[in-house]
Amino acid sequence: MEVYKADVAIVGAGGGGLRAAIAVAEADPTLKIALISKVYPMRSHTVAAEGGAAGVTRPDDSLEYHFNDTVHGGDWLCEQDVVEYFVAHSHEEMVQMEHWGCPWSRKDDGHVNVRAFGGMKIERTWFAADKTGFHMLHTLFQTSIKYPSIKRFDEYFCSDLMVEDGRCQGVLAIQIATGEFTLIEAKAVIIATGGAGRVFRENTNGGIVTGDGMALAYRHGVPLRDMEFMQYHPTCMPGTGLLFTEACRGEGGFLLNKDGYRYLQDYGLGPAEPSPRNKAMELGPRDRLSQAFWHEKRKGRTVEGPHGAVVNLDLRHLGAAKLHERLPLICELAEEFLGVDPAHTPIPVLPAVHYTMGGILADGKTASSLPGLYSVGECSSVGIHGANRLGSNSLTELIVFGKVAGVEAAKFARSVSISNPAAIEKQAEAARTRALDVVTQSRGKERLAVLRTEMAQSMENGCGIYRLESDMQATCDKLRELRERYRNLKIDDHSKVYNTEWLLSIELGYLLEVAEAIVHSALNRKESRGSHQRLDGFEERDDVNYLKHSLAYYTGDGPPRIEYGDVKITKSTPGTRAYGAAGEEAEAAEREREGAGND
Amino acid sequence: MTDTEKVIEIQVLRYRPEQETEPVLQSFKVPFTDDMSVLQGLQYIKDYLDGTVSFRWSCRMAICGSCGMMIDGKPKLSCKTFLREYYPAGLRIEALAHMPIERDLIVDAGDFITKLESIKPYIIPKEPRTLEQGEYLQTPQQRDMYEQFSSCINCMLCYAACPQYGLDKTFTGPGVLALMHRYNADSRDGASAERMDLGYAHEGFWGCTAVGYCSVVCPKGVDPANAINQNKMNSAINYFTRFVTPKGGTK
Amino acid sequence: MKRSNEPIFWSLFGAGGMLAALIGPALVLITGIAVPLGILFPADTMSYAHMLAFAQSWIGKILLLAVIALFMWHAAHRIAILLHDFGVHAVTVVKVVCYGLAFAGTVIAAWTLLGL
Amino acid sequence: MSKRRPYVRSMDGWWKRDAYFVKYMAREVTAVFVAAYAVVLLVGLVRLAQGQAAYEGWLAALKSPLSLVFHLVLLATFVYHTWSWFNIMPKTMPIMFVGGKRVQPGMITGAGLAAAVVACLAVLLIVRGVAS
Ligand SMILES: Cc1cc2nc3c(=O)[nH]c(=O)nc-3n(C[C@H](O)[C@H](O)[C@H](O)COP(=O)(O)OP(=O)(O)OC[C@H]3O[C@@H](n4cnc5c(N)ncnc54)[C@H](O)[C@@H]3O)c2cc1C
Ligand code: SF4
Ligand code: F3S
Ligand code: FES
Repeated sequence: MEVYKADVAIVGAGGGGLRAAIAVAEADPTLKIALISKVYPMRSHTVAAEGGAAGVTRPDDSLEYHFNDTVHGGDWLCEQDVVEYFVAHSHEEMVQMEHWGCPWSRKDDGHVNVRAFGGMKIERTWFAADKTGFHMLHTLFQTSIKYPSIKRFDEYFCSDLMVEDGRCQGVLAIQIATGEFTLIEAKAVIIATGGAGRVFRENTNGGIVTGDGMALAYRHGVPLRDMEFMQYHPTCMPGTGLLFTEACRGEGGFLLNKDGYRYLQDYGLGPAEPSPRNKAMELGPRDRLSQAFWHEKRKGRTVEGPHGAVVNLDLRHLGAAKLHERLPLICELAEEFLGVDPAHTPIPVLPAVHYTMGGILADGKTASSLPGLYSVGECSSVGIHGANRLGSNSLTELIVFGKVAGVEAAKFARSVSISNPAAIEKQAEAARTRALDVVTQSRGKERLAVLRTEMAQSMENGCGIYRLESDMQATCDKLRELRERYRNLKIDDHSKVYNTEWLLSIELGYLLEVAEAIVHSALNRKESRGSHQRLDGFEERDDVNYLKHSLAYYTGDGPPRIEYGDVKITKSTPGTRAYGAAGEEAEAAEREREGAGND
Repeated sequence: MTDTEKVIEIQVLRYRPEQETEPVLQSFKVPFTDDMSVLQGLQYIKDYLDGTVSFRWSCRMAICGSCGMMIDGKPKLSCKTFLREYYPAGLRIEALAHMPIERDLIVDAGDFITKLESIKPYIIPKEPRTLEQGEYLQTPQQRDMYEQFSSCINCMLCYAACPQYGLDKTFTGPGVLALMHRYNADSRDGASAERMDLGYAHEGFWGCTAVGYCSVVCPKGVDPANAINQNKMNSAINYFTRFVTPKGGTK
Repeated sequence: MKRSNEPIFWSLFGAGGMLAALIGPALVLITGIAVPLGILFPADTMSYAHMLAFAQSWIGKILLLAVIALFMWHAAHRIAILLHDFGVHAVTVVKVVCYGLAFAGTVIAAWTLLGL
Repeated sequence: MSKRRPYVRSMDGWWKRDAYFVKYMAREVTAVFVAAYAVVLLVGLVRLAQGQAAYEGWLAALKSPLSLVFHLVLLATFVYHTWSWFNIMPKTMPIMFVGGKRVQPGMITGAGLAAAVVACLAVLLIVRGVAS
């Protein structure tokens, strides 16, 4: 087996992984970095992010506002000290991206422009038309080329972590082009493998978003935190789930039911005004908007389309010129996939799974509970999203915590050495056999795609926008069954060169385990909070029992063990999440309260 | 998915290096609906007919650049090409032209990546600036000078379209030269002279004979033919004036 | 990387191409069709006397040389590429022959014009 | 060890693979006719230098039906050259703005073609003016 000796190994070359790699390279150019990705870096799913990245910029905005929007949006399940760090470092990281060449949209005076996003008090979303993630990813990738210490392993699929002497000391990867294995020894490992949206049926995620890194860390005893919180995005394409960015509403788009009525005003988000107002109506938070859709559908006020119920996203009043300047990708998607010109016809939309709020347990400095193992990006739960992520916080998370992860991993790597190379190599041999077994031991008749489809359907049934104990239990049972059947896969492909079917079956293994962590965490959380909403007697938030992070632990073949951890509160005690007019009243009351307290 | 099921014939150029000595066509019958992309057709094949068919894909929304293929002889993104356009005649899918086939619809992208790395595709600032000084000022019009060229998704369709690249692999090629121009044209950058060493060479702009097909097939409106050919004039001027204008003079 | 000498040939190619694009059709129409047929123009438009006088004037010398030489350089460049496009790999030979012929044509034209 | 065996496809006959390539080749082939015309003119010039008899022989040859047909073909290829020349013109120009608005490729081609028409007419008129 080929062995590569690195100082820091980074699994994943999306926005998070690339930013971390650059941070290591800048922290210490003598450290050898292995940057491993199962696709070429610019194919990573960061590329699909449309809307923008948050950073306090305008003089009328403040760190406190960003903090409050984030913590309230997350229904107080955020690690507040981490959020404080995050909001304080967002702007400088955005400027850093600008210095590296990111083509941010500009104002006439040459300064960077910001736009409105859901759940935000003041406009603070930096954007590059509606291809923000694309531009950030390509800027980071191209900038990374500048650093000779970054050695890329493009199209290498990571199949396991090497844990020796109680710390993470490397990864095992398959070179997809040859089917051969490479052991990458490393003194520190950063996981940056992105989310797990593909466990659901209708989703906005790319085919590669299969929770690999989460499953890898989980199998080695690191808990997955807050996995029950999956974000539904309210405006996605029926059939494919492709995203129409929140910026559509930030720019002034309306959501209409079948009567052409802006139904959000019936759900505590009003009053309906002709132009967008921050934190109200269409600019409310994602969980609320997705939930409102569900209720409209129940009331029979949605439109029936070929792919089920939809509502209309109306952009017509923005005019063709503005649409093409600010939302060109949206126009392209609508025209090519749906045959709809948004300047003349409203776009049919529905909610789809979009973002994995939970992830690998990480402290405020991205370190996991396993020494030497760090995580960043959507796979990580560093603690800023809580029960519901604020739109445009995650792109910023990639660069703020990508840098932190790089600096911390570099520090750690300098402080240790590889303890027992022979033992690691032996481990790698064993892991190699396990990975090969998926194909060589496959003698059953289960089709990969069938299992995958059943899993995704079952997750949608059990862990959708609203949840019931009986449905969740059914999904738990289904996943047990699928994990059993997974042992009897029938694999057509027994070759080595670009055997994508083999990789898909390894991914299915990851998906199934992450799915279990999600549904068991959900089943155990007997309250409603953020994106986790129950209809079976637990409709309210329960701060007494559940102002807690859920932690899912791997137990081998059995279902995960769910434990709970404390939430760090620094300055915002749990209150009511209110938006629209009610939100403004609540805020005024709070100001008064605080004012009184200060005197 | 209520319309009565239509079935389309998809021919896929197969090549499995461990099995075949040269590529062969294999035919599949795929049920489809009008909103199905060619990529979805291939996924159907892989999921239910033959798990060994290999291809790259991820985003499904024409932004990750993975899924380029020759569809009925034209380089296209399979996720934004629809089966309905080929009904009832059927369609033929092959790996992107001009690049070695690794397996089935997967080509070797290594040459493209090496070339991309060779052009210093990052800002080398004209005037360095600290983070405390904030962002560089750049007017929307200055941004427009390069924005189009920065929209390249590295899908390599233009490489499959450019016969000059097909004939001579030392040619840097349309997409990468467009990115070179993207950095040269950025008001924040000051290193065009360095990059132009390559631009001025036979492997740079001069490998292009203005076929122009690259720009026709580009799914993102990058217009690489323009990026290259507008530089020929600059290069010629620089060639004749380089001894009179001692330094740079490349912009 | 080695700087290409293309700019020399490309500039001549471009100048010839532009000249041909702008006035080529008119020239062909006059010298090859209208005058031989005796239509549109007076019968003696290209008579020996007229043309000799034209070729002896400085402006005439320059125009004739420009058209003949630049057309040739334009064509030489494209034909060299054409051969490469058709898969003739002897790049240097092709270039020497094509540009050599254009050079020869230029010399002959210039020599003749100077002698008039 | 590696089972990789990348397959390189041949480029033979590439220009027949796509209508676009055929069009490109047609554009390039116009050069042969431009060269031919330059040779015709060069011969005329040499004949001119050789004296009246020689020159008039050349003039007479131009009047032959074969020559006339040949020049008709030349005319067609020159027109195609003009059209294709200005068609790729926008690719060779930097991005331009007039009054804050991006100049569209179609406008550049249109302006080029218009210039060619004007130039040709001017040549015809001048020649006529001088000759009569
Ligand atoms: C359609 C869409 C729009 C979005 N819009 C916004 C927005 O406007 N604003 C915002 O803030 N957020 C947005 N998000 C969320 C945000 O884009 C993502 O959370 C973020 O980009 C994730 O980045 P990442 O670096 O963590 O992972 P990714 O970019 O997904 O990268 C994962 C990397 O890990 C690699 N990898 C995975 N598994 C393996 C393995 N087994 N072996 C080797 N490598 C592996 C992959 O190859 C890839 O390089 C959006 C998300 C989607 C889906
Ligand atoms: S220039 Fe266009 S066709 Fe070429 S790689 Fe970039 S996006 Fe693809
Ligand atoms: S197709 Fe090729 S030859 Fe030039 S204009 Fe485009 S790079
Ligand atoms: S799948 Fe991403 S471009 Fe087609």
